[in-house]
Amino acid sequence: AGGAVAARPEGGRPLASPAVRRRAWELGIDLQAVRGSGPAGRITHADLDACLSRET
Amino acid sequence: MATRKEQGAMAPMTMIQALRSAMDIMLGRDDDLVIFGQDVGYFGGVFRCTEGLQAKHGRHRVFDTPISEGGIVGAAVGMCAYGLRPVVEIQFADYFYPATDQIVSEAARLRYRTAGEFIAPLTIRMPCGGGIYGGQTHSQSPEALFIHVSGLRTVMPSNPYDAKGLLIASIENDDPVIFLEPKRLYNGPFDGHHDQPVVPWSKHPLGKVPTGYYTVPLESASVFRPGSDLTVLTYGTMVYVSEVAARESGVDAEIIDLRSLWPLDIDTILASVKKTGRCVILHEATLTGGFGGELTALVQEHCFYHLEAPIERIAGWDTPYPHAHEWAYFPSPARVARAFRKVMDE
Amino acid sequence: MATRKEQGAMAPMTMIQALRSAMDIMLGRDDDLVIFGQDVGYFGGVFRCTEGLQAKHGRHRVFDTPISEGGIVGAAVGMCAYGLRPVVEIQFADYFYPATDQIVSEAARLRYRTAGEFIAPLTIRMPCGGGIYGGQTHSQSPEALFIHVSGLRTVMPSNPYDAKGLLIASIENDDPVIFLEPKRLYNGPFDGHHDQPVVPWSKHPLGKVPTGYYTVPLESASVFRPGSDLTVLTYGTMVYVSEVAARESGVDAEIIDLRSLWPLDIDTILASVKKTGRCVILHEATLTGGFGGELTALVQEHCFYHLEAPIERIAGWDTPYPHAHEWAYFPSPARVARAFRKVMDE
Amino acid sequence: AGELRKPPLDTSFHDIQDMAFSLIRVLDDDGNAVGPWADPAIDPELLRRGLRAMIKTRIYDARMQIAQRQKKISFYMLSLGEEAIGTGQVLALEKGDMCFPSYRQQNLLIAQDVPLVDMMCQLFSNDRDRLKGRQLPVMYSMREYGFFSISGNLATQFVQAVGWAMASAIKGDTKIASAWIGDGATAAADFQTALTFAHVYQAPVILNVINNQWAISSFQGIAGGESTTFAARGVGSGIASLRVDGNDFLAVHAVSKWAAERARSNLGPTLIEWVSYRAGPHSTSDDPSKYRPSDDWARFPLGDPIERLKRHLINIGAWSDEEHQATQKKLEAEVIAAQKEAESYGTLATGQTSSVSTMFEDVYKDMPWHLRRQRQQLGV
Amino acid sequence: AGELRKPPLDTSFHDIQDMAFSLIRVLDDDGNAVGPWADPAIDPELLRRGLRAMIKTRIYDARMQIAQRQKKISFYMLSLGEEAIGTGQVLALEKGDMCFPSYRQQNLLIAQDVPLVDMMCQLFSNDRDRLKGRQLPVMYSMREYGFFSISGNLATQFVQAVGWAMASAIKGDTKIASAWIGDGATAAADFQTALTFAHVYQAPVILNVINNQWAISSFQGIAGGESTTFAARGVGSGIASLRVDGNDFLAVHAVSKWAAERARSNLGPTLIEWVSYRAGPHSTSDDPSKYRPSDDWARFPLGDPIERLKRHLINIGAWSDEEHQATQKKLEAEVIAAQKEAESYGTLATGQTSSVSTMFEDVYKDMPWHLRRQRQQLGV
Ligand SMILES: Cc1ncc(C[n+]2csc(CCOP(=O)(O)OP(=O)(O)O)c2C)c(N)n1
Ligand SMILES: Cc1ncc(C[n+]2csc(CCOP(=O)(O)OP(=O)(O)O)c2C)c(N)n1
Ligand SMILES: [Mg+2]
Ligand SMILES: [Mg+2]
Ligand SMILES: [Mg+2]
Repeated sequence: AGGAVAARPEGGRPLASPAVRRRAWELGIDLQAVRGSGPAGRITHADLDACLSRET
Repeated sequence: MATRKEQGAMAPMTMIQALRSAMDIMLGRDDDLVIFGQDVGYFGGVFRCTEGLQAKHGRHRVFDTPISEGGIVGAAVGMCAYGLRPVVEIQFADYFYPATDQIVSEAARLRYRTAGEFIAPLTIRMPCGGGIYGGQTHSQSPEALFIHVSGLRTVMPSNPYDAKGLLIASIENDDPVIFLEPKRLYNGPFDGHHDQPVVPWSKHPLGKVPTGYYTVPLESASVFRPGSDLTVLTYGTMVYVSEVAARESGVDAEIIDLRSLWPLDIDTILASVKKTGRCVILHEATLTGGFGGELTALVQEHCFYHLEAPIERIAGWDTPYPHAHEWAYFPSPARVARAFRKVMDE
Repeated sequence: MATRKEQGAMAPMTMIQALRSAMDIMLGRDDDLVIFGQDVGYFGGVFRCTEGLQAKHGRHRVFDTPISEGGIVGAAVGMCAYGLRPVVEIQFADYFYPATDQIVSEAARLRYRTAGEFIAPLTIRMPCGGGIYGGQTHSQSPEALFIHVSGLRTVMPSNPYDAKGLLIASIENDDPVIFLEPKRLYNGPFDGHHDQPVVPWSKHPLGKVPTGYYTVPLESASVFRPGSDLTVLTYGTMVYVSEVAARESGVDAEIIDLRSLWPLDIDTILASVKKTGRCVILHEATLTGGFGGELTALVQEHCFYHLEAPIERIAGWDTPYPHAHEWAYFPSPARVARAFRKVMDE
Repeated sequence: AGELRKPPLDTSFHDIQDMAFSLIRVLDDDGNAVGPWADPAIDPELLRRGLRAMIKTRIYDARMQIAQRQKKISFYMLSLGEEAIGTGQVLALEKGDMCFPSYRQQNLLIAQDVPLVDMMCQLFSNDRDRLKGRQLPVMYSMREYGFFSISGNLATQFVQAVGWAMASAIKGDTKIASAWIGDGATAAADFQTALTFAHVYQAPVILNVINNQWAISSFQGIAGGESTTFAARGVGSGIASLRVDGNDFLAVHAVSKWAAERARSNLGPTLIEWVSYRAGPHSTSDDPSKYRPSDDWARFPLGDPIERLKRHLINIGAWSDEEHQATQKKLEAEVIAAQKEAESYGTLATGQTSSVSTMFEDVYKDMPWHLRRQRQQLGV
Repeated sequence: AGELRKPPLDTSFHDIQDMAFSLIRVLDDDGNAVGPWADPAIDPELLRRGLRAMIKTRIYDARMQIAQRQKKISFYMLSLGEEAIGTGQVLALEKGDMCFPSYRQQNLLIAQDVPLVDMMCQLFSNDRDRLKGRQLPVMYSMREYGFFSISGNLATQFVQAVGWAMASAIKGDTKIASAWIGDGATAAADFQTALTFAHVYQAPVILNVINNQWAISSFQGIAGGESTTFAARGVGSGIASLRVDGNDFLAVHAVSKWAAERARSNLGPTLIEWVSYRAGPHSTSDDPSKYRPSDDWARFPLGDPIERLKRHLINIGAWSDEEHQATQKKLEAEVIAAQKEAESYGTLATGQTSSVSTMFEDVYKDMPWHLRRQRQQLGV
C-alpha cells in the first residue's frame, strides 16, 4: 500500500460516508477490508473503485 | 386554484403591495374577515401593509388595537369561536412573546381539545428577520418556536408573487397560520450584499403579481434554482443569499425555497437530496435549536445512504441580534459560498 | 466541588426532598437568595418542594405570589438587577407561556445587551413531563423552546442525587437557568411500565444523597449505562425507559444522560457515538422541532463518517398531550426497544 | 340586604364607583327578597328551577368526587358553595349567548339540563367522550349550550370572551358573551387585557369574577384583593362594575339580567365580582387542611346558597321541606342513573377510551404527512 | 392650578380616588407657583438646574435627530415636549435609587450631568459604546446613574422595577425604584402585573405613566384612556394614584418628591399619570403627518414645559431672557463639542465599532464551546 494512505487505528471501525457504505454493501465489499485514502483513513468512492478493479 | 379571470392582469408589486392586495381581495370575498393590530387601522401599519384598507372596507373590518399582543391574539381566538376569520398583525416578530400563551395554548390547541367543535382559523402576520439595523428587538426570526408547536402552520414567503398567493391560502386555511414576512424583502430581493444598491421588485420577475385572486398552496416548496451539485434548503431572505452564493462559488446548487416551513413539502426536499447527495441548510435564525436541526434530522433519516458529505447548517450565530455587527451576524454570501465549497470538497 | 465535610452524611431522599434540601442549604449559604412562586410559601408548593422553607427561613425569603408567571419572572429579573439571586417556581412547565417575554427578551438578554452591567442569575424551576394523567396542560416538555434562546441554560436532572447537585450548581451559576423537573420521577425512577408497581427512590442507588452542600457541574453529561452497540442520547424520565428498553431488547446501549441540555457536554456525546457508530435520540417532548433535531444535527456533523445507520429519533408524537391516550403517547419501552433493534439491523 | 340602588342601564362606570366597594344583596337574613334589585314579578318557577339545578350540581359534584377516589376518573373539581353564581347567570342569558367558563362552572351546563351522561362521559374519558379523551376531566366544551372549551391555562378565556363579543358587535348581532374567572386568576395578564379590550371596544360582555376567597392555598389578598376589591379593577379600567353576594341566587339573577340587558343594548361591558366561598378542596389533588381551618365555610358570613334560596322559596310558599327532600332523592336517582349509563360506556379504569388512532386527528383540519406517518409508526 | 389638596404621606388610595380624575398643577397661567403643592422653600438653583437640563435635552435631541438623517446613527427618538417629567423626577430622587426607563427618558441621564460623549457613543455604536454596539441607539444602560437597561419589548421594565423595589425592601434598604411607561404601553400585560405586585407587596416604587397622548399612530383612547384616565388604573389596583400636569416642572418635582418620600418611608407605591404631549415623531422611522394635524402641539393646552419654567424663573427673578439665550448658546456649544468628540471615536457610517469578536461575549458569563466554535468559524 502507498505510504500516502493513512492507516486506520488498530481495531477502529471503517470510516465512510453513508453513500459509500451503501455502495459497498450493494457491491458486497466488506469495508473492514478496504484501505481508506481519505482524511483520517476515510474510505472514498475511489477506494471502492480501486477495490473493484483489483477484484476484476 | 384560481381561474384566469379571477387572477386578473399582472402588475408589478412590492411584497408590501402584494400582501395588501391579498388582504384587500379577501376582505372583499369574505364578510367574516377582519384585520387588526397596532397601527394597522387608520395609519395602515408601520410597514404600510394595510394602508387604505380601513378607508375602503370600514372601521369594523380593519382597526387599531391596544399595545397588547396577547390581547390581539386572544381576542382573535374569541372571534374565531364566533365564526370570524381574523388576520392580525404583530408589529415585529420580536414582539410576539406576550402572545405566546394565546398562540400555543389556545389557537394551536383549540381544534384538538374540542375535537373540532371550535377552531381557530386565524392568520398572524409578523415581519421578521434582520438586515435593517433594527437591533436585537426588530430583527429576530423566531420560526423554530412555532414549528415545535403542534397545531400551528408556519409560512414564510420570499417574493411578492408567493407572498400574495400564500397569504390568501393561509387566510382560507382553517388552521392557525403564523405568517412570517422577511422585512428585508419588502422592497426588493436582498441578497446579502448590503454595500450594493438595492434592487427593487419591479426589476425582478417575481415582482409581477396577478391583481386578482389566486393562491399558492401551503405545504408546497418551490425549486427556486435547479442544480445538481448540492441541495440548499432555505426560505425567506436566504433564498437570494444562496442564489448569489451559488453564482459566486461556482457550485451548481439546487435551491429549494420551502415557503411552508411546517407542515412542509417533504417530497420535494427528499427528491432533491437523493439527486444531489449533498445538503446545505440555511436560515437567518440562530443556529442552536433552530429549524435547521429538524431539517437535518429529516434529511439524514430519509436520505442517509445518499449522503456523500455531512449536512451543513449555516445560520445566525447563537447570540442576540447585534445592532452594530449586523453584517457579521447575518449569514453572508461569502459564508454561504464557503459552506458550498466545503460540502463539495468532502 | 465540595469537601467531604460540606457534603455531609448520605441519606435516602426522593427527588422532591433532594430539591428541597438544595434550596434549604442555599438559603442558608446565601443571604441574597429568595424563593417564590404560586403556593410555594405557606403551603410549600403543590408538589411540596418548598415545604417548611418559609417556616425556617422567613416570609421575606420564601413567599407566595399572585398567579402571574410573567410577574414572577419579571419581578425576579428586577431583583437580579438589585443584586438578589431568585429561585422561582412555575407550577407546571405548561404554564410558563405567559412569562415568555420576560424569559426570552429580558432574563436571557440582559447580560448581553448591557455588556455585563446587569445580569440575571435567576433559576426558574418547572415540573415537566407526563405520565401522571395530567392531560394537555400538566404534561408538557417545552425544553426545545428554551434551548433555541441564546443566553439561557437548560437543565433537567433524572435522579435525586443529580437534582440536588445540579440545582445548587444552577443557583450558583450567574446565567439564567431553566431547571426542568420531570415530575414523573419525583417519587421514583419510572421506566414507562405504568402497569407495574412504582419503585421508590429509597430502593435506588441514586436515591442516596449527601445531606450537605455539593454540586454536579453544569455542561457535564453522565454515562448512565455504558454499552457498545449504540449510543442513546436522552434525559429525564427517558433515561429509565431506555435502560429498560436496553434490557428488554438485548441491545447493549450506551445511555448518556445529558443532564445539562444546553449548553451541553459535546465531548461525551461525540466520544460515545464515535465508539458505537449508531445513535438513538429519545425525548418525551413532541418530535418536530424538538431538541432531538439539534442533537441529530450535531451528531451527524461531527460523527458523519462513523455512522453505520441513520440516527433514530423517538419522541412524543406531534399532538398535544392526550389525556386518555397518555400511554400511547408516552414513548414506551417497547417502542424504544423496537428503535434499538431497527438501528442495529441497518 | 336591599340598601344598594339599581342604576340605570346606561350608567357610566363613574357614577357607580362606590358600588365596587359595597355588596349587592337581595335576600335578607330571614330569606326575604328586599330592595331595588328584588324583582316582585319574578316567576317562582324560575327560582325553583334554579334551586333544583343547584341541588343537582351538588349531587353531581359529590358523586364525581367519589368516582375520582375510585379511580374511575383521573381528576375532579367541585363547585361546592358556589352553585348559585353560574346557575343564576345562565338563567338570565339567552340561547346563542356564549359563556367562556373556567373549570368550576359546571352549573352553567347543569342549569341548562344538559344530559348528565354527556358530561360524565367526558369525565370518564370513555368512548362516548365528545372530546375523545383528549382533555382532563371537567374541561368540557359544549358549543350548542353556549359553553366554550375550558383551557387548563388560566385566564386565557377572559379575553377570548371579549373577542367573541367584539365579533358579535362587528356582525351587528345581539348575542352577548359571558366571561368567567376566579379571584386568583385575576392576577394573570389576560384578565386585565380583557378589561382593556372590553373598555376600548365597548364589547357586549359580562365579565364575571368569582371571588371564592382562595386560589389554591393562597388567600385572595395574594391576588390583590386585600385592601381593595376585584370590582375595583373594573372601575380602574373604565368599566361599570358591581360587587355582589354570590351566594344569593336572587342577587345573582337580578344583577346578571341587568348586565345582560346592558350588553345586549350595546351599553357596554359590566364587570361583576361575585363574593362567595370555595367550600371544597381546590381539586381532588388538593388538601385544604394544610392551609386553612376546616370549619372555615361554616363561618363564612354569606352562608350556603342552596339553604338560602330554599328558605326564600319556603317563605313565599313555593317550596317545602318535603319537596326539598323529594327533589333531593329524585335528583340523586337521576345522577346515579346517569352515572350508571355513563360507566357502561367505560371509565378510565376500564380503559374503554376512544380509538387510539383518533389521537392524531384534529391537530390540523387535514392530517399532514408527518402525522399520518406517526400514526403508522404507532401501528394504529 | 393650585386647587388640589396635598394628601398626607400615609394616605390610602381610597381617600384620593378623585385625584385620579383631576390634574395637579402648580404653575398657573402666569407662571406663578400656587396651591398646596407649591414649595415656597424650593431652592431656585434646583429650578435653574432643571431648566438647563431641559434645554440641554432639547438641544441633544435636535442634534441627534440630524445625525440620524446624516446616517451617522441608525435610529433616534426625541423627548420633545416631555422634558419636564424625567428631569423633575430624577432631581427628586436620591443616589442609589434605580430608574427603569422606557426609550424616551434621556432626560433622566442628562439631568444628572452624565457625560454626553458617553451617551453619544452608544448612539454612534462606536468603539467606545459601553454596550459594544449591541443595542439600538437610545437603549442606554447606566447602572451608576441609576438607569436600568432599556428593552425594546415594551412594558417589561415596569414589573422589573417593582421586583427591584421588593428586593430593596427585602434587604431592609431604603432605596426606591422608579418605573416608566407610556400611555400606549399601559395596555401591555406587564403594566398591570406591575400594579398587582406593587400593591400586594407594597413595594417602594414610583409608577410613572407618561400620557403623551399618542402611542405611534394611535391616540391614547386606543389604550383605554378615552373615558377614564391612566391614573384610574392605579386606583383600581388599590394604589394611591395622582394625575399631574407633566409640563409643569414644579408639579413634577413636588409630586415626585411626595411619592418618593412615601416609598422611602415604606408607605407603599404611588402611580402617577403625567399628562403631556409627544411633540415630535414617535421615532426617526415615523411620519406623524400621516395621522395627526401638524400644529397639534401648538394647540396643546398644557404648553411647552421649557417656556413655562422659564417664565416662572423670570417671575421670581431667578432667570432672564439674556441668561436663557446665553445658556442656550453655551449648552449648544457643549453638545456640539461632545458630538465632535464622540464622532472622533467613530459613527455607524465610519464603521469604527467594537471588535467583531465581542459579538460572542456576554451571551453567557463564560463562553461555552459552541460560541467559541462559532467565533472561530467567523474567523475573528
Ligand atoms: C397560567 C396558569 N398558572 C397556574 C395555574 C395553576 N392553577 C390552576 S387553578 C389555580 C388557582 C386559581 O384560583 P382562582 O382563580 O381563584 O380560581 P378558583 O380555583 O378559586 O375557582 C392555579 C394556580 C394554571 N392553571 N394556569
Ligand atoms: C411588545 C411590543 N409591542 C410593540 C412594540 C412597538 N412599539 C414601540 S413603541 C410603541 C408605541 C408606544 O407608545 P407609548 O407607550 O405611548 O410610548 P411613547 O412612544 O408615547 O413614549 C410601539 C407600538 C414594542 N416595542 N413592543
Ligand atoms: Mg387561516
Ligand atoms: Mg378562587
Ligand atoms: Mg405615548
